[in-house]
Amino acid sequence: MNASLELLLATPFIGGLLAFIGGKVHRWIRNLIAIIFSFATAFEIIGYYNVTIKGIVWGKLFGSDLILQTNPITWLFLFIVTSASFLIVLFSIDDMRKEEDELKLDAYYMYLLFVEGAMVGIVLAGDLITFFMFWEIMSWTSYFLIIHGGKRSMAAGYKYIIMSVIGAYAMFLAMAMLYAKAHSLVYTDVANVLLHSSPAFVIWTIVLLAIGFFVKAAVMPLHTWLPDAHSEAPSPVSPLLSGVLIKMGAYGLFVVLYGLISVKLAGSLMPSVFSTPLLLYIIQWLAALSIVLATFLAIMQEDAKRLLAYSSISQIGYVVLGIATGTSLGVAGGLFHALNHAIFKGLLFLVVGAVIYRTGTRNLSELGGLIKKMPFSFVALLLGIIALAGVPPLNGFVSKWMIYEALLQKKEVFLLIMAFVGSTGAFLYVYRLVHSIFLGQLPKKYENVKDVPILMQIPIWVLALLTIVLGIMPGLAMNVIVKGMAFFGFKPIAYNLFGFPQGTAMGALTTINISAGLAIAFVVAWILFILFPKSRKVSQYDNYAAGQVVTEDLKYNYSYGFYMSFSRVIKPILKWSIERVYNYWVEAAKIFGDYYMRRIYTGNLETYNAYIVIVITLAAAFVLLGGKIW
Amino acid sequence: MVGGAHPILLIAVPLFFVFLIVFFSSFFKGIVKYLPIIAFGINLIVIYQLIPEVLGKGMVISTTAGFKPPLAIDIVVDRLSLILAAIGSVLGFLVAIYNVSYIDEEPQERYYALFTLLVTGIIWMVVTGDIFNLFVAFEVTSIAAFGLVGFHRDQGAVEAGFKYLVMGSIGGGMLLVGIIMLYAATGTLNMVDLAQKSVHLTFGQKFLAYSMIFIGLGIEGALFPLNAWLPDAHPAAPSSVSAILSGIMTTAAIYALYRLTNLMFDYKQIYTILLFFGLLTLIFGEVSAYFQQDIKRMLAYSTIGQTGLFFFAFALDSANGFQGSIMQIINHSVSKALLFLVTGGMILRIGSRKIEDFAGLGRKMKFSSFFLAIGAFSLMGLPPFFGFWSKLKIIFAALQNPNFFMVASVVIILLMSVVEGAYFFKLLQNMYFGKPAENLQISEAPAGILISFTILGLILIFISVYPTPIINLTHQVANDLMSKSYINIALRLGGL
Amino acid sequence: MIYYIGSLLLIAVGLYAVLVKSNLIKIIIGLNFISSGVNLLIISVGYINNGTAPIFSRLGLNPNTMVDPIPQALTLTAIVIDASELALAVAFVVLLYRHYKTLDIKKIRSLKW
Amino acid sequence: MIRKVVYSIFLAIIVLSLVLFFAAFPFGKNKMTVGKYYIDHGVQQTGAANIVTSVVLDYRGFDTLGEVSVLFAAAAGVGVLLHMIGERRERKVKVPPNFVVRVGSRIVFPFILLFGVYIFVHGHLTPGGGFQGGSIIASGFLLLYLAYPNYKLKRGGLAAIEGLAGLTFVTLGLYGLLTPKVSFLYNFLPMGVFNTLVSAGILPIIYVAIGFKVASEFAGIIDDMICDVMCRGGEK
Repeated sequence: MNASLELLLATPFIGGLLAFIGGKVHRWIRNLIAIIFSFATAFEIIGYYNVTIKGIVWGKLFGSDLILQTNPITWLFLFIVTSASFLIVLFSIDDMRKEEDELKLDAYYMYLLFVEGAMVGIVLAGDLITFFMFWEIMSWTSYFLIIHGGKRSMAAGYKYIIMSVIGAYAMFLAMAMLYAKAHSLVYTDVANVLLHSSPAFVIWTIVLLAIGFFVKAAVMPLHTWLPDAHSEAPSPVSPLLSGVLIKMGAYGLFVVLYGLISVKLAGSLMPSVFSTPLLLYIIQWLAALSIVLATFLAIMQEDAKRLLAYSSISQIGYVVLGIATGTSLGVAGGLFHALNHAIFKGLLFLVVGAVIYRTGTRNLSELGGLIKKMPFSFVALLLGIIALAGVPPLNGFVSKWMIYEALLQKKEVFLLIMAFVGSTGAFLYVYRLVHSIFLGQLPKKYENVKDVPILMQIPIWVLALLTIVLGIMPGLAMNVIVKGMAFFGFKPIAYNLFGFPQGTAMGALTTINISAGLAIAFVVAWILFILFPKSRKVSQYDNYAAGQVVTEDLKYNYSYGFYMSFSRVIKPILKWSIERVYNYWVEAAKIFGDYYMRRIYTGNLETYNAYIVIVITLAAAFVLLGGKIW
Repeated sequence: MVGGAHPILLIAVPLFFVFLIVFFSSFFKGIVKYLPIIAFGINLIVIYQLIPEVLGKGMVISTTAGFKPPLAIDIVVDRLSLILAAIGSVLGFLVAIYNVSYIDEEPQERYYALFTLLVTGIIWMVVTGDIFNLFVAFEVTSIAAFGLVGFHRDQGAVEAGFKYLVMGSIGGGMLLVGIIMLYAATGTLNMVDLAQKSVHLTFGQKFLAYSMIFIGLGIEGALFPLNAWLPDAHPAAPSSVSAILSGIMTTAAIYALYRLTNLMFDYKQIYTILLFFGLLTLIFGEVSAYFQQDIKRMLAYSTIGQTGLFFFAFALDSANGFQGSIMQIINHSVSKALLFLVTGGMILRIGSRKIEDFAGLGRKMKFSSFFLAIGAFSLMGLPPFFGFWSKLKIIFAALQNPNFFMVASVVIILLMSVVEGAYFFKLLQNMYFGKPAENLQISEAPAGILISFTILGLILIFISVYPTPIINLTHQVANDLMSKSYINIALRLGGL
Repeated sequence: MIYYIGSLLLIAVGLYAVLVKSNLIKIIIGLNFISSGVNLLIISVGYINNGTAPIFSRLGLNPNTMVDPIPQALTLTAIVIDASELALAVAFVVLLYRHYKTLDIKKIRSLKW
Repeated sequence: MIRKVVYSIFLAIIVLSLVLFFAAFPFGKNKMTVGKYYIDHGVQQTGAANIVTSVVLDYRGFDTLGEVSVLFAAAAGVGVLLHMIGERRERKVKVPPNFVVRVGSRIVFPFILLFGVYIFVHGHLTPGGGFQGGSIIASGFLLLYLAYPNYKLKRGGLAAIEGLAGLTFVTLGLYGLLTPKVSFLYNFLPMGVFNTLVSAGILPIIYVAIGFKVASEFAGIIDDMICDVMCRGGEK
């Protein structure tokens, strides 16, 4: 058992290298290796279901053990990482085929598996050095994935890596401070040390670590890399980033908040608001702001992937909001939402990727009417947006319900309202998505479009199925989450396969009833629709505009400026862009640095010699004034 | 010691080959370019023989002229010198291979002689046990370097060479003044003897002598206000020479500073001042590197930054700091030499040093770009490369006793690492994903260049994935420095 | 003592020339001042009042009045090194003049930043 | 002007501090430790009458090897910098050397050579040595250059001498490792009779080698510099 944790960690890395080498032989060998190894990784984690391994030492560095460990929460994230990576590899095979440069493709699969391996490493890490090491590996490998798509993606990737590095170094600083105190970075040792540290130290540690996690998790105001990176990355990479990679931030936050310190400890260190420690309360507010603002921004996007990217910021806001509540229900909801978001956001990105694969554009105003051409994609997208909007009976509903419930219990009404606003806003932008792509009139150039190849459909269907399964049977996930949270000292919450039984403090939720009711209502509506066809069937192209006949080539679409009126209302709020602030400071720093560099390395030999003489003079003056030679 | 390893061979053999090059240059010119390879190949064998002895006993001393150390000059190889000498020999060997494909400009025989002399001088600086001999080695190194910097004889090379010469000469003069001050105070020149006899000096006297020595070695070692020659000289020199200059020459001067500081000037105040020098060097190096358009100039500024980093770590004056510093030295030497060698090959092919002209090279010169990326990653300190371990160690060492100043310094270091990341990633993504100029027809670098940087890159990969021996070794070195075992072992072995 | 002061002043004059003069030749002369000053300094460190050269050219010389031989040896080495630097510097100046058509160091500033 | 004053003040501070430093070690006072040992034991240990030579070549012979290398580096550096691409032109002078110079130099040259040789051969007995002798010989060649515009040194031969002399030095040093003392530059030859030409073991041999080396290097530098200015073809 012990060796196999290392094996689990090594599998994707070995696979990546082999895929790169295999690509030199033939591209199908490479593809096969990538599929096999990503599947193998996903397969290996089955053995760890509900297994807790306290920690095995895989190395030693500067007197601190390097540790791998696993517990059910770890398993949850392992599941997200490995299965998503496997599906994405499957999706990539066909999607990336249009890339002509084989070397780039070899590198693509290598980095894909490396990212997977790095994320497995992050999740399995039992000490901060291991965690940080794989965190950095994840940063630069995913950077190489992002910049695969041309000039604009390079700028996006650059922003991503710089912000990641800044975040990582904030973590690094916290780590080093902990190391100075604990002389070991194993979670348990660190937790012990934090228990006996001064409040200021603990708060600084959390803040610095949280900066690192927030950059990755794209919590406002550290989110600015995400919209660019997610939208400019290749289609299969976007779901990896959105679905999985930003979850690592949430995982890190969870581990730090509940693995290294506990709510109780945090509560004893600082004042509480709404029975939440102040720091957690601030994190909650940041998350809530992310939810609302990102939702508004998503509504205004013209680009399908950018829309989804902003939606990711908003949804990760729910995850962080849930995790930061500090109650069993809220944290469970947050973790569950992390899983759900991985599923439905992965699904949405893959469907959009499929659309891009066929049409070559992701501009919403250029698309439309694809429902007849790509029906499977349409159904999958529909499931995805229903889950995202948090409508029963799909999975997004359950986790959001848990988060709402947790907020309600704590009587944090403002946050609750913001979460609701985010959810309502989500209706707007997901409707936009489904309407602009699949409904409306079909532009002429897309008449020969058909559904994507089977290899690309499989991942879509698997994810679509999962949204339904987890929506009806949330107990499957709760099983893992609740057991895992017990490991972190939370009191268990009652649950069953179909939700939460009546009589507990949090109220009841039975998904099977809701689903059944919905199904019945749907069937009744359907029957009524069939029985009483009131309306007249009109061809999609049979329309007119202001008395003028619309010809075949002139499409009548509401796709551009969809929510213009709404945008006009909220634009003044969004004028103040955090990105502009960053850019301003970066520019200022550049000008400052350039100025001083030019003043120092002037090219004038006299200046250079003067430096030497000045240094000697300072030394001499130091001695003359206070050195006490005589 | 008959049959054992003689550290003196590290210097004598390459010098022999230098004169052999001169001797052959008039009638057998074809062989000249291969002689440095043989010379440093022998050096590698000597190093290999020295390893078990040095690691076992902690030190190997070789006398000259048959007299015991304070009378005659001795060659002392302890663990720290061994590391530096090994790096020097390996780089010398690899760059000698590199030269065969790289240098086609005349006068070749002089180039090879000067090159061999440069590397010899560097190794000499790190193994000598006599402070005046250190000065001589310093001058051998710098005069060979002056000539090599001007090797291309174009406008930039000559200007850079002259500026370097003026600053280097001032530095040499000041170093000599410092040495003479020590001699006047103690009447001896042997480092161990000096360390013992200089204890009766007051702090002020020592400080003055130290500041003179610091000026000399600081100019060569590129510490902040004294390093203005470096960003001119490194780009102007041929890339092979830049690799040596950046990779090991500045490091050797810094080594000498470490050694002397540790032996004779072990004061808290001095270390505190050095901390500021390290930080300033780091800041100005990295920030300036960000603004460069010329890739070699960028790398040269990056060298300044790295120097600041490991100097800062040294100035922490703790075992962890020393260890981090030496690890960073190893990392910097290997990675920066690798970067210069690779870019040298690329510049040879595309005929430009502008970073924008490197666009699209990732596809044309796959091996070169790959190793460039690896070297850059290691310098940035990204895992799993060796730079990560050393940076980890340095940061941990700096925060050993966290106070406001240390935390601020670490924040600066980390910010500068971000800047470093900024310019290296700019280079890398331009190289890999930038749009190449139309019909860019270039092939991979020539064989000699390819072989040399491939070996160096493999060494870097090896120490990255298996850093344990180096971590252990540097740990021992740090303990040596902390306990000043240099004096004790030298006394035991040398019988002063 | 005056020897110390003299040689140190020589060094200072050399440094001053290097700092202030813009003519390349004068800078080189300044460098030479520095090295001459250092050499004189070394020799003066080794001097003993009423000392003789440390050469046993005839028998009967008293070893106790001989001056310290080490500084003399060091000076010998230093002089050669200075001569080498001087030769290189002059060669550089020749080339600089060829490239820039000037001997003014303030105008030789193509490498900066 | 302010600049100059400021620099002067800086330099004054430096000089002041250094003077105060050296004041602690008064001029003319005996501060020898190792040096005393050399004076007392140098004669019997190295066999050289000139203790400075015994220090330069024996006790600190390794420094001298470095010194030789430095000089060589400078010569090679000058050679690199003033290297000429393409053909050398005949050297042209504006005013041809006059009769006195031509004839005089022809008479003086052998004596200069002889004097130089004398200086370095007697380096272990009298003041002087390889460097001094070598430079004297090189000055003889400078004289030839002045007197005869057509005069040209054979650089190939110079390089061979240079290399051979250097090789001699290093080989003598390396041979010391094979002797029972196992020490670089060990004086393995018999000391000979004190204060005669053939004494002091390897020291005279080394000085002869250094003399040749220095002479050829300085001559090479002279040749490089003169020809760079006067025989450069094409460009100015």
